[in-house]
Amino acid sequence: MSLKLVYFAWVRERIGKPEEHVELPPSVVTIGDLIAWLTMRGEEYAYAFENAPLIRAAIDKAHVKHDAPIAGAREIAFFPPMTGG
Amino acid sequence: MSLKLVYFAWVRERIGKPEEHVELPPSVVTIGDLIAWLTMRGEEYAYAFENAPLIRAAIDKAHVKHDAPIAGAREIAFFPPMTGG
Amino acid sequence: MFTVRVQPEDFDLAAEQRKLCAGRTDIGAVVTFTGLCRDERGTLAALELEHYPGMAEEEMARVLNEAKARWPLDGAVLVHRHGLIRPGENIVLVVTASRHRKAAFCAAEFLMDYLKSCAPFWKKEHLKDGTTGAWVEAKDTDDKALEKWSGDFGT
Amino acid sequence: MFTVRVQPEDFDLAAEQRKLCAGRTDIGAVVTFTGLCRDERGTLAALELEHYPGMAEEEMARVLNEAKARWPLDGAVLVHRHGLIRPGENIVLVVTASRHRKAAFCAAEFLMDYLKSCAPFWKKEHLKDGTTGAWVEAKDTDDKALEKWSGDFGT
Repeated sequence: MSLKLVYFAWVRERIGKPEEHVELPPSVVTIGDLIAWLTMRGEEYAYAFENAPLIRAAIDKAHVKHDAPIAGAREIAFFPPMTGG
Repeated sequence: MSLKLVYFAWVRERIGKPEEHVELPPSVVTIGDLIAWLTMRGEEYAYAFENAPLIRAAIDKAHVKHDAPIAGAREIAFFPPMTGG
Repeated sequence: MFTVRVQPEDFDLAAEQRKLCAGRTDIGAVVTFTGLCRDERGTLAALELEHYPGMAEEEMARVLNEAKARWPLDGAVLVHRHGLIRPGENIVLVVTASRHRKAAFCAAEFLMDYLKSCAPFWKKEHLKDGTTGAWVEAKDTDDKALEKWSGDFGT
Repeated sequence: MFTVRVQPEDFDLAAEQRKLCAGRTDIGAVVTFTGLCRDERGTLAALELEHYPGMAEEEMARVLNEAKARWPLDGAVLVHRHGLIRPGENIVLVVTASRHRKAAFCAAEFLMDYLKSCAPFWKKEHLKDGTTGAWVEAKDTDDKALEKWSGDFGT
């Protein structure tokens, strides 16, 4: 499965890039699986996701929880809790 | 006791004047007494105060209840419930 | 800055807010409320707003002090118009400024609830057919709106 | 009229309110909320507001639709700035218009509570000494503010 990932705020800073395209193995089914898979890719990802439950995710620009399935997603975003307003 | 009375909105319209000076007998002690005393003065007052509990009063520009004593008052106002804002 | 005004002329929402915030960097939230003259039935030429000069200003200052005692306000403005006001025109303005949004919101709503029920203003309808309509009647819901401020309140 | 905008430039509170009310005589209440950049410690040069383009607008439109479903709104505007914003400058604007003041107040407060917790914006501090400060942390109180909207709500 081919996917665009986008990162914001300190998640972006820790990973060191604003976006990337990834090829996922079939074992990655949910957002939680994707976080675990990314964490294995290197220190910068491990650092970004060190407190994984805190990290928010969006599939195709809609908020989702970590148990959400990613099948059919075109763009998945990871970011810290929002501080707008 | 000499006193200035002021009237607003439909209380003013029913009594037919915006203000007047009155000399009160010593038997008039509270706002309620004053309303009763005014009601005896003529049809226009009886009409203005026909639903007396509804009428609001102020002594020297501060809201008071009908049992408030009027001793020391310089100006007493009568008006319907307020509809500003 | 805390200001109370009763005036026949219109007010300038943005100017009032600018004056409150001028030169300050400690204000995080400004809430404004504008009350306008409505004409739902299409029969209204204007509302005539009568007030009790002196007492109107005093009551507005009193409720403003009450709001200052309840919430950490950095500034507030109350302006109430009197005289003839046509449909679509402004009647009343409340502006509250605070470090925090909750205080600004609560204080603005509190001020409006109290203005409605305690400030000596009365509205009379002037109709398009040239006749004078009725005095606007006070609403039960306005008195009920006060009840929520009698116990606990947000900070 | 219902509008949502994300933009780097400042907004004009009075112009937004005028547009909402133009030519109408059925609006009785307009509430505005302006969120400003604060600098309580005197050390802040600017806040940098990052956002998720596309999702920010979509989330703002979603909460606006939620507010329309809950209260009888006659119009509303949401504007959120991004980029560098200096102390004392505007960050966010909410304007709600309704027949009744209670609906306008509730909807404005609801919209701000949801914008704070759901709209994808993040604030980073730039300090006067030229260094980059921390990312602003989300507040527990912002999540708690949402709870009151989950059950009954005023109308």
